[in-house]
Amino acid sequence: MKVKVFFYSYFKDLTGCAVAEEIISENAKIADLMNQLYARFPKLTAMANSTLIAVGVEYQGRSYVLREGDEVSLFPPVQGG
Amino acid sequence: MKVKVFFYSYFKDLTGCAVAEEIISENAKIADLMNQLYARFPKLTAMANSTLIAVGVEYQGRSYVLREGDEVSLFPPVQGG
Amino acid sequence: MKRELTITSGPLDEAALALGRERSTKAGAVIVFLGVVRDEENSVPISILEYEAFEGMARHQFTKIFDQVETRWPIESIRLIHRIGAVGTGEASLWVEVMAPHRGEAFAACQFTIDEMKRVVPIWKKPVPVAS
Amino acid sequence: MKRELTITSGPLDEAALALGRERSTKAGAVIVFLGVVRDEENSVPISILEYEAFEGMARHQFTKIFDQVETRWPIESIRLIHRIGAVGTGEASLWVEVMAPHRGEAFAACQFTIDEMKRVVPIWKKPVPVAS
Repeated sequence: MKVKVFFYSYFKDLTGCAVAEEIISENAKIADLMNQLYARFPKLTAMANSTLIAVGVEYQGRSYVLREGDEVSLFPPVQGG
Repeated sequence: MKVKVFFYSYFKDLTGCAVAEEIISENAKIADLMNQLYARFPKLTAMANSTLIAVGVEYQGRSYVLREGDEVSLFPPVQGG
Repeated sequence: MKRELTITSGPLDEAALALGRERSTKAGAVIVFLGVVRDEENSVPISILEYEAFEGMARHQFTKIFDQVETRWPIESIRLIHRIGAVGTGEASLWVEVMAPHRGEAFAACQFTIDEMKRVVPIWKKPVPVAS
Repeated sequence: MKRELTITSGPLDEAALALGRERSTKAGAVIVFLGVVRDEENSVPISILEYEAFEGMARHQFTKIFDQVETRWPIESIRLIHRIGAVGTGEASLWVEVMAPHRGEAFAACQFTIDEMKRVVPIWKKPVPVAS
């Protein structure tokens, strides 16, 4: 199944794109998606420990089970204000 | 010797005046002055435990030794803001 | 630390105060506090609060508070206005502005200033009940 | 609790915001916080900060923060504006106004809102160095 992955802030520079599509297996977790993304965008790996992950508009952890059509967002620590 | 005593807020209503002069003995303390004032303005007595005392623009305690010309102010708890 | 203290029987023009603020590229945080007269005082409906100050002592005590603020926190500027005389409900009697490099110290200094004012600055208020 | 959230690439008109405040005789305390862009970011001199937001999620996360504020404190009103895009040094990128019956809860709610924003609201800033 397919999910869209959005990148924000300097993650866009690391990946060279603002949005990517990934084909993942049924019942794949965010952790699985992240492994695919690290293979495709190796520069993301350096940020692994400070990557925030959202599905839709809610934060989710790496054990979250993805569903068809999910919109995943990856970004560095937030800095509003 | 002579000191002036100023009253603020509802202390003016209790004494019926904004300022009074008192004749006190040399080396009198504020405590002595207060006793004279309680005799002259008995309604002040009820406020004894919540009376703030200043000499000039500084707070002083009852053991402060008064000097000729001191301006003493008496008032209830402050309520700015 | 810049300081500005005003004790006045005039009104408070918040918009003019905002426009008159000196811009600073060092102050990352600006806090403005307004103390507003509510429509009741100790559960009694009121229409006006009458503020009275022992002004000379009030100025001196505010100055001492500002001295303490300056010692404790790296504050760029503090401006404070306290109205005296009649202040209607819904109107501000107190306006305090603190500018500091970071918000933590700005909040701390602003709260300290107000807390200390309420402890030592000789200002009093007399409620004017609605009925009178 | 009244709420107003604005995420905008336009400027902040503080005086107009003050004039547009709904008067309340229940709110004894009004706090306005401004987050101002300083002339350096991590010790590097800058001329501008570029703010980027994941706007849909930012709105949702702000809403959740406001929900928590409403649960914790008796707040009358909260208005918050965050600018996105280029914000010059000395200009405010953030404006938060909290109105509450008493100052304790107003300060607490204002600080909580900003702290939580800095923890969860997806907004980022990119410094534009002076030289560039």
